[in-house]
Amino acid sequence: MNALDRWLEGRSRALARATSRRSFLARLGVFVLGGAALPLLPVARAQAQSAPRAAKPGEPPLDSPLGDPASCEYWRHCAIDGFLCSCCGGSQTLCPPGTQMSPVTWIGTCKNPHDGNDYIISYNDCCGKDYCGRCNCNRNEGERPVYFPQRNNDINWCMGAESTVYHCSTAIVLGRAIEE
Amino acid sequence: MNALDRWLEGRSRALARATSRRSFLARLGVFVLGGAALPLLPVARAQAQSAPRAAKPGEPPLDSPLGDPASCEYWRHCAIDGFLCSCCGGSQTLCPPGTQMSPVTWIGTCKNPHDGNDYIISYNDCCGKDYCGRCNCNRNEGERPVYFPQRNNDINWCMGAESTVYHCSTAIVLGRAIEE
Amino acid sequence: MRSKALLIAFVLAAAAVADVAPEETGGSAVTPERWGAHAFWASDMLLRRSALFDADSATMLGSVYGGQDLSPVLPLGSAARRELYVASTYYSRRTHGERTDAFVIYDARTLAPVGEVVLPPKKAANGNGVALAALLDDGRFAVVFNQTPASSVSVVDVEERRFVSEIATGGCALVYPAGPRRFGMLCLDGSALAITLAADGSEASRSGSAKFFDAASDPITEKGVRLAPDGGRWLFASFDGMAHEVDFAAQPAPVAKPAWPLVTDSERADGWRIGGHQHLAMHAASGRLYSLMHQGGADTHKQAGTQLWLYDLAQHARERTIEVPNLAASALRDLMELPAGGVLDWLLHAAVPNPGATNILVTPDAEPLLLLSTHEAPVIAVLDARSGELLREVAEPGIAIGLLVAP
Amino acid sequence: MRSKALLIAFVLAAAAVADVAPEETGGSAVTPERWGAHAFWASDMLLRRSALFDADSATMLGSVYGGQDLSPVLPLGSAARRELYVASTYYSRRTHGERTDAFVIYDARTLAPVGEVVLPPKKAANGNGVALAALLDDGRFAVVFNQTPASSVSVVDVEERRFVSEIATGGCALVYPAGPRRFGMLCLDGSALAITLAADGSEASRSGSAKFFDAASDPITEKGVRLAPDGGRWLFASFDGMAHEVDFAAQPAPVAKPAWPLVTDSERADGWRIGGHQHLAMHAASGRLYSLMHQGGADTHKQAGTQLWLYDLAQHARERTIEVPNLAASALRDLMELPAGGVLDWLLHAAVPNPGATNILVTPDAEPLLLLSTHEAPVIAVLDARSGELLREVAEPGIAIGLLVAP
Repeated sequence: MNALDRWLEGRSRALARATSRRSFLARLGVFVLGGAALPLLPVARAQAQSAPRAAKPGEPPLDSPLGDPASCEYWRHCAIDGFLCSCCGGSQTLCPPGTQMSPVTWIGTCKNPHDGNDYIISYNDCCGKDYCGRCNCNRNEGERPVYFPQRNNDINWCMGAESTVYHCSTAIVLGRAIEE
Repeated sequence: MNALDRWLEGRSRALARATSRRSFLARLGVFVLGGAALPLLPVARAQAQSAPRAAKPGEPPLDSPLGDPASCEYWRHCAIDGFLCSCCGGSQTLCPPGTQMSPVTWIGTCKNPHDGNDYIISYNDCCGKDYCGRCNCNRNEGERPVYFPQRNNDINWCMGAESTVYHCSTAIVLGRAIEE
Repeated sequence: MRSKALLIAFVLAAAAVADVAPEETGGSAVTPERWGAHAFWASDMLLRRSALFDADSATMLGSVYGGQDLSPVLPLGSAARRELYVASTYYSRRTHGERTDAFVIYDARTLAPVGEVVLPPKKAANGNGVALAALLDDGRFAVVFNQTPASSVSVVDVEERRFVSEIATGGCALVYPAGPRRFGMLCLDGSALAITLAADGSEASRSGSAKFFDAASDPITEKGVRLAPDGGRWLFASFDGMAHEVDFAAQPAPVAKPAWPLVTDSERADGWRIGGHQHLAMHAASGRLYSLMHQGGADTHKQAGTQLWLYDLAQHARERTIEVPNLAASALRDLMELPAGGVLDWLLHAAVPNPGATNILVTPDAEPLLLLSTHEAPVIAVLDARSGELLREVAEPGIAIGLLVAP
Repeated sequence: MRSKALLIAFVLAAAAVADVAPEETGGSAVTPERWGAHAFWASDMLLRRSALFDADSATMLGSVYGGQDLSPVLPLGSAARRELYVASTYYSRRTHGERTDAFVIYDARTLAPVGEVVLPPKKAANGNGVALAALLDDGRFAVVFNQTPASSVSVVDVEERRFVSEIATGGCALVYPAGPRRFGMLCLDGSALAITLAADGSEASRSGSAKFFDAASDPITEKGVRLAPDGGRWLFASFDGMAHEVDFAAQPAPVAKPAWPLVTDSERADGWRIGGHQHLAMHAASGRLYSLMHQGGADTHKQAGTQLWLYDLAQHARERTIEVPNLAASALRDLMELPAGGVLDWLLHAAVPNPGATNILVTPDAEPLLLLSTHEAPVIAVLDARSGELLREVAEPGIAIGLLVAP
């Protein structure tokens, strides 16, 4: 068991004693909170835009499955499990209209074939409407069982939203992952 | 327009003014209430039996579609629309466990190929659980639009039950229909 | 895995030098400023929602979900208020417990609930979902049909967001918008009823037409089409294929024009009939009527159509016939993840029986599209409404598609 | 129609002389006095219910529906109390509004709700649904796993029908019944935790095992099987195919036996792995273990199995291999209403790719049946658990089958 796992374990045990979910979330940090808690990342909301299907700079072209956010083969989807928000009125980074993005999430590490680099992907769920029902996708690179929450894609991460009803999942780049 | 239709129309107009559904139902009579209000028929409940798939005396044999209550071709199903309770833990005359039979219903007139006679069939809905999802069947002999409620099979007749959530439909013989 | 796990620890440092820039979380999209002339709602009986699609790009723009009732979820749209309205029945324990009927108000751009009006627990529910609620033309009052089975209408003031009153409607059912504060209903005695609301939403007046159809011998279906974006003119088709044009707004009372046949005697002799769950569509600007037709016997008024017959309404004349494409084969192809237009796709379309179409919609614009669906297969066909050419398909529109509705 | 309508008027007179006797209305069936050794629950993620089937007759006996949460509906059964328990999350407006987590109590014969216990709104929900709740062996207390993502357990007293307490469980998750008032959990640090309740349902004691697996490098899946109807012995399989037997009831603390391999080195070299959503099954009486296997690379721990490997648990020895039948072809055949065993059926089974199975269950009796299902196709295969012979199929078990559970 490496240092990180030990650290995770300790944190989990300590934090899990908190009975208030809010106070728990406030202290849980990057491993569960995903992008929402990363100080380097702006947390401004993107409320005023519609969600055109578009590739981001530095990604494979939209016309290839590896670059198409509406495709299960999209490079960011290496550890996703659910309906793709890009098929539901949202995008790889935006929830569909009327749904709320859960601040808690699980994380995957996916290789971007366009630059050959690994990126940390946050699969924030979108919540408050029932199943989208389109583009169901399940990939499990580095996925771990339920007792390893921050690496598990079965968990309903809408647990952190106003309504826990699951609609679809996004795939948001938190940043590049660098080997030591 | 014949005498019966005029009678129906008059009744509907008069009764529909009732604001209380209960008082309305109490007076609506056979055309909407189906078997539940027929004085000749016992209204004792059949709570203590399970529901084996069985043909009744005077029907085609169980091994023919015309005699199989789990078949859409069952002779009683000539005006049914919904999931067959015989496929859901109930039978042609019993609701599945845990569901409540609605006292209001629509009526069909179906020919029993076994004796060549026409029978009045009451398609009481079973209510209080979500869609059964098995043996969906839609036949429309003598079926009429929504403004002719007692002959319409689109209406959710669970309107008369404790919970209006629709589960499946039965096909109950009220009696033989005789030409003048 | 160890290295993978370790990677995470360096995300903060990494973010600064990422090739794909770190992205915001927490954002939700909104629907486009203008939905476009080819946007449409497709309801789903199983997901209990209506999804908004753009027929040009065949993409989903968003969705609105309803309660637990049987009826398809049909959002009423207020362009002026940029709101959507969905009347639904809810239970405290989803399928049982305490019942609440609510008229839920959604923001039309964010598709988020922004308010609700609690209704009397009498909301009508049925599997076809046609004409169960309407927003009247002046945009102030909505009416929700009740059937317990006693018929009545609940009136909602969408401006003040309050329930106004319940109006008993006797032997008449369903609600068809027919003017600024007027709606029409169809009656068991073969007549049409029109009810006009006062400024406060209470009943101001009602008037009935003469009998123009026979509910027992040749009833008209509920699936009528409005002949103009506003006003009281609606067209209904009878089981035997007679077209009945009704003006709910006529004074002093609703009037029905003489009925005309959608099928000639020879066509009727060949067994051609109307049928389906949403078997009529109207393109008001060009005065063109679309009718789903099939060959069948009596009591097949819900049977899927194999052809679409296109009429010039003014001339009462049939202009064109459009064959219904095989939606089951297309859905199976999508299910099996086979490429469209491939050999296997061709084989499927040759092998799988064509279920026809149960639902149709024509977009109201100058270059109208014709949308086709069937309860049998989860796919929606997009055709050129004038040529009948199949342009594209919307894959995975849902699980059990109900009605197709223009916003 | 006139004559048809008139017929009705004479129903009363007719009833007396009817050939098919007039029948009662208002009745509801109950489940059989004994459900039989081959009864099983099949959950449905879309209908949000579990349906009770009899595998001998391939008929449905009844159903229990849950709330709005993502997890499959898994009824806990109390033979002593003849009750079923379903923990669910509900919203006042189905998908939004006020949240209520409730532990709903059903009569096991009538399948009607007879009571409920409101829980803290923290109930865990996930797509696999394994080990989210348990009724402990003495039948008095049920435990419901919470994950917010903080881990805790809600304790319910089913006799007094009240919520007892919430127990924080640190870095450990899920609940596995392990004794009269004991349950086990799996922990991120690779250990097992056992918690024992006092007579009042509060926590009496807890103890943890030594680390016996590595959550990062070779985790065990949540989909363990209990090795006996009671007691603390469970078996879990790791991603790489190591079988870990844990005794949550061992004193003074849970103990794991040395792990043994489900795959030989040569089989591993050929890429054989465990996989699926419910990939293990146990027949306790005969000491036989069933494991869904497929050939695949790393991270395929949820992939459907193409074969079932049958082991003698005592010998740690593989005895038999069972090929998984093509459930997709069978479902398509049913969908297209083709006869089973016909030429087209044969063609479908030849043409349609076999999706394998994701879920398995073995009945506990002396003549056990093996049940197979996949998320890909709505059909359940019934096999002889010893010979592997396909006996029959349950058609239309639902829409999106989740877990198979013994009552």
